[in-house]
Amino acid sequence: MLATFANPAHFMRFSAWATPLCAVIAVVLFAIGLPWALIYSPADYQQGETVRIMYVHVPAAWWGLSIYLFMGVASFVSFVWRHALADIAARAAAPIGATFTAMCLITGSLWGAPTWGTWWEWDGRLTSMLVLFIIYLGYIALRGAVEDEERNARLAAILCMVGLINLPIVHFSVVWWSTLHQPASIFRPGGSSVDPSMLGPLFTMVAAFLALGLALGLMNMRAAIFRRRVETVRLRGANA
Amino acid sequence: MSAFSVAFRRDFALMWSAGGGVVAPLGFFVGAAVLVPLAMGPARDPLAAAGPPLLWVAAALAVLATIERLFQADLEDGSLDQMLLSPTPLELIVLAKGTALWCAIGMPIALAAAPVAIAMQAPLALVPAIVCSVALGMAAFVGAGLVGAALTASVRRGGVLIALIVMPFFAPPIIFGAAVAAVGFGAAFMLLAGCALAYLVLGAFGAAAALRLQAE
Amino acid sequence: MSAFSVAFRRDFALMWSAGGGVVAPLGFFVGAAVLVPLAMGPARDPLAAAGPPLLWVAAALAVLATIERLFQADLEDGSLDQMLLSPTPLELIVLAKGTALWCAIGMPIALAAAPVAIAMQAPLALVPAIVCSVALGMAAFVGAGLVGAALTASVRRGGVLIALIVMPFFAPPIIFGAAVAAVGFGAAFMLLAGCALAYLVLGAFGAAAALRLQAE
Amino acid sequence: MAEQEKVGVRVQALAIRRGARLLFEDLSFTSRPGDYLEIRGANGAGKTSLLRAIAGFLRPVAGRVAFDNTEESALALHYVGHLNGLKGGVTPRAHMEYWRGLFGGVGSIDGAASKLGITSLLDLPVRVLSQGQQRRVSLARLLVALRPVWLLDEPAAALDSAGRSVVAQLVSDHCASGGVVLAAVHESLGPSPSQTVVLS
Amino acid sequence: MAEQEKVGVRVQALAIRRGARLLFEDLSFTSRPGDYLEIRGANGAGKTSLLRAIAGFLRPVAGRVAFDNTEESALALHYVGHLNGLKGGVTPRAHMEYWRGLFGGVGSIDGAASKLGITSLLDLPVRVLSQGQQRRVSLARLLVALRPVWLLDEPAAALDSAGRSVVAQLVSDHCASGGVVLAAVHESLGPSPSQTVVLS
Ligand code: HEM
Ligand SMILES: Nc1ncnc2c1ncn2[C@@H]1O[C@H](COP(=O)(O)OP(=O)(O)OP(=O)(O)O)[C@@H](O)[C@H]1O
Ligand SMILES: Nc1ncnc2c1ncn2[C@@H]1O[C@H](COP(=O)(O)OP(=O)(O)OP(=O)(O)O)[C@@H](O)[C@H]1O
Ligand SMILES: [Mg+2]
Ligand SMILES: [Mg+2]
Repeated sequence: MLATFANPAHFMRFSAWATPLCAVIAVVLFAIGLPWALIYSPADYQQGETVRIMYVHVPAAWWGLSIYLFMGVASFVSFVWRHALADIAARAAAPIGATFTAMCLITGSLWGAPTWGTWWEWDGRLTSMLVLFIIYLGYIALRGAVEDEERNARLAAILCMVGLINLPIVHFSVVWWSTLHQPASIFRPGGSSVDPSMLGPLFTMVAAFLALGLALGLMNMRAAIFRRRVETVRLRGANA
Repeated sequence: MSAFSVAFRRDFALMWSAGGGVVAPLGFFVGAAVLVPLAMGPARDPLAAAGPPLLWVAAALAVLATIERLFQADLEDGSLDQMLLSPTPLELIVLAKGTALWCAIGMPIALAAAPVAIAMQAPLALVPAIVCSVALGMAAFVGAGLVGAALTASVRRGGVLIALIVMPFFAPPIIFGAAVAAVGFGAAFMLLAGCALAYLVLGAFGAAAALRLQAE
Repeated sequence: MSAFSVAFRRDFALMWSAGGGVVAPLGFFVGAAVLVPLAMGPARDPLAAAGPPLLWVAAALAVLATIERLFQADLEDGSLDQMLLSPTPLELIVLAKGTALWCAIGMPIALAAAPVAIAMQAPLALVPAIVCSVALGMAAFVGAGLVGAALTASVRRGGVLIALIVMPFFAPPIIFGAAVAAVGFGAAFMLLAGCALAYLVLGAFGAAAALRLQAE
Repeated sequence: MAEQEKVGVRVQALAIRRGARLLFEDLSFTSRPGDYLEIRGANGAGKTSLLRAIAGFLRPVAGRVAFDNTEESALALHYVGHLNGLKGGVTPRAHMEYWRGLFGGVGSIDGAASKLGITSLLDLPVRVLSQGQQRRVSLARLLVALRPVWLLDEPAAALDSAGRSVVAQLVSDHCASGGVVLAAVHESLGPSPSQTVVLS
Repeated sequence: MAEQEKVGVRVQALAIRRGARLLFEDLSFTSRPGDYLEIRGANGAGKTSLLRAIAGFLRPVAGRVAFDNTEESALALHYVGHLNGLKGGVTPRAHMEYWRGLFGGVGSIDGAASKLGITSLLDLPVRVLSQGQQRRVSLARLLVALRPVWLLDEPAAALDSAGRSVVAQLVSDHCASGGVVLAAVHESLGPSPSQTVVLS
């Protein structure tokens, strides 16, 4: 498996079928999850229908966070072992993670309007999510700004790793700073407090988001590899 | 193709790529706006009072953060000599630079002002006025920034110095802008527009005059 | 004389002269602090609430305005090659730069924080704590700034970019700093000190790693 | 450059001071259309300062520079100095287009590039080019916009022998077509100067 | 430089890529203490890249560079490249003091200055110096700190004839005292090279 990812040629062959597969899985899961979440699942006894936002909000939040962790690992691999594909993966993941984070922010504030009576509340978790979003933007901007390919990769890797170290510091300082946001209520000691009937659709959506993210990520990676090849040819021509 | 558009396209391309495209100014602005509540604490009321005006400080500082190298780079790599030798009046070339800066930084930030204003508890009704006023304000900041950048072009690491020179000129647009953020379109908005226009024109001439002295 | 002190003295001299000595950073800081009341209007209460924390935003932005050229100049004029060839570990040289920056910009600003805080209606009893915390906070900002400056050294006109990259790192020190400004010495102060230390070390290593890539 | 008006340069009793130091005074010379004039002198003699004074960047303390048939120096000059005036992230092609627009020139970019042997580099960012290649790009300015008077400050700096002979060719062609070339050099470019100004 | 250890440089099967372009591959040569080695090649051939790879700035795609009697290249090298590494606002004297501290050198500043003919400029800000004068300041680095291996990239660039002969003198002295000099040049510096590497 690792060997598959070690070498771009293998990866291209693997991703050639893996990408559409993920896409199909995503479609199927959404086909199941969306109606389940939006129609058949029960409304919350106090939040009413608005609770359905959770089925977008929570997966977006989880994957928004997890993707940055993934990028951190990938960056470490690419920095230490000069692993080209790991770098491509990190780069491909960034916009997706940023999008999920943005979705979490947007759905969150949409949700906040009815439940908290405000679009935005400067609460710990919200703020740290916003900071995460900014970290994503910084990473993307840096990748866009440095021209030299290899340097770009390694600098971005450093930024991503430093950001990873910084993330918990930010999170805890911000939470220490203030917290209004409801505490973890799904994975918490003593089992979940969310009605089990909500967990089914929730986790279907979580899986659907994962499949979608994978499909998009693989697509980005393939595009990046093609672009790199084209660029190489172009420069060869230029220097011939 | 007129020399103005040539200069504009070149500078816009340079700023766009260097700044990391539209993402960077947006991120900067949002980031600066986040620092404020972090410093003020999450309590709504003081934030609602302080927030929208502070958005102005953030916008002003986005310009400050960009202009330092505006002419310095041209001076150090010799491009300035070429601008001086061109038949096009230097004022026009400078204006092209300013316009490019406004398009590359000012417009994105003006757009970003909408969500930021909301996050800072600004009433929704005021948001359009805020966005337009920020767009105008950025033009004013750029105008003032041109002069500061030209004056300090030969000072390496003059970031703070330039800020110091320019800051006083930022006061009027900020005051008008804050007023707009409070009451929406109206007299303040007109004043802001006039201010922006005046700054851009004066800025172009002042900067050109300063640049002529920088080359020697 | 150790290479560290050599590097420190050189950089300190450069920043001192380039930044317009101690005056410019102070002016910038005070200026930024003045923009805020301007933007907020004269009303006392929101100002009292907003003022002291905003001093932190101003301090953070004073650093942002300075660091852009920190390593870029060295890269462009070839000094970086010499640093890399020196037997002294690059981390140490970077740390010297950071220390120099702190002495040239950070300390003056920390001192200026006293009058500014008072002007912004901060209770006198808190002023000492505020000054010390700003001094610590500047160290943290510098530490983060080193990384940002090193990462963007090869990006011309990266002013906004560097700010964007560095801003998330500013959040913790600002939070703690604002807390100190509210309650004086205490837990927050300890956290701030720890944060500053961590950032300086992390910054020196991160920046050195990035710089090694910049020369090629 | 038949369509180009012919312009002469008259330097009259020029004196230049840099800081506290008077580099030279009472320097006079005239170059007619078609002249190639060499400026020589040790390091620090004032060659660059002289050229920059002629270009109008530097205000002389005494004397004046006059151009026949035109009042505005800005319209008559090309200046290629120690600094190449290039942006690292921009390609040679984009630079030439910029100069053409800025100077209102009409020269062909590919023609200029092939003359200077940088055709294969036209679409690389200047940052990655070697010192000599960058110098060549900077010299391409002379060809994309026609101007009667060329001020060249060590034009052959960083060039290999092939590059030097290209410069020599450019200079003699320009003079042959009635242009004026003033070049500060440490060793001869090739074409025999119609006049040599030595600063000491 | 009797007290200075003698160091040889071995370049083994070196290959360097810039961007997509392979500049050269399988390049090998050895220079013993006392050697003066000339690197030649057209603009863009890869002279600078080679020197920077030897200095350790540039990672070669294949091959290696080894220094006898010392593992750390950092301790053995002086590099004078296209860029002078000077700060406009700082005086030559301050630069030399800085280098001496940075490299742990012991050379006399006034001695170096007089050798390079910049004594009268020691206290002017570098910004005001002429191109050639700045080059001389940058070369002074070689004298304030003794290092066995010198990597010089067009050391005579912008120098007048007097300056060139000074460089020639420095090179031959350094070799005579057992140092190694690798210089990329377009025309000979003067001293006859014990070896010439030609890149194409
Ligand atoms: C812009 C506003 C919001 C943001 C940025 C935000 C952010 C987040 C984040 C990052 C998570 C994942 C935390 C984790 O799993 O550790 C999360 C989970 C959750 N959020 Fe939000 N949220 C927002 C608004 C809301 C609102 C208004 C509600 C409902 C009143 C809400 C309810 C939940 C729930 C039920 C979870 C799942 C429980 C958990 O994972 O702990 N969120 N949100
Ligand atoms: N502010 C100043 N104070 C003192 N001397 C100055 C000042 N500015 C310039 N100079 C001197 O004026 C001269 C400038 O000469 P210029 O650059 O024209 O020399 P050049 O003939 O071009 O030399 P090169 O051949 O090295 O390019 C130098 O000797 C420099 O030291
Ligand atoms: N990223 C890149 N993509 C393509 N080509 C590159 C890249 N970076 C460098 N090059 C090429 O590699 C070569 C670098 O050569 P180098 O600077 O070593 O030349 P040189 O021999 O020193 O030339 P000169 O005599 O002009 O100094 C140039 O031909 C340049 O065009
Ligand atoms: Mg000169
Ligand atoms: Mg070279």
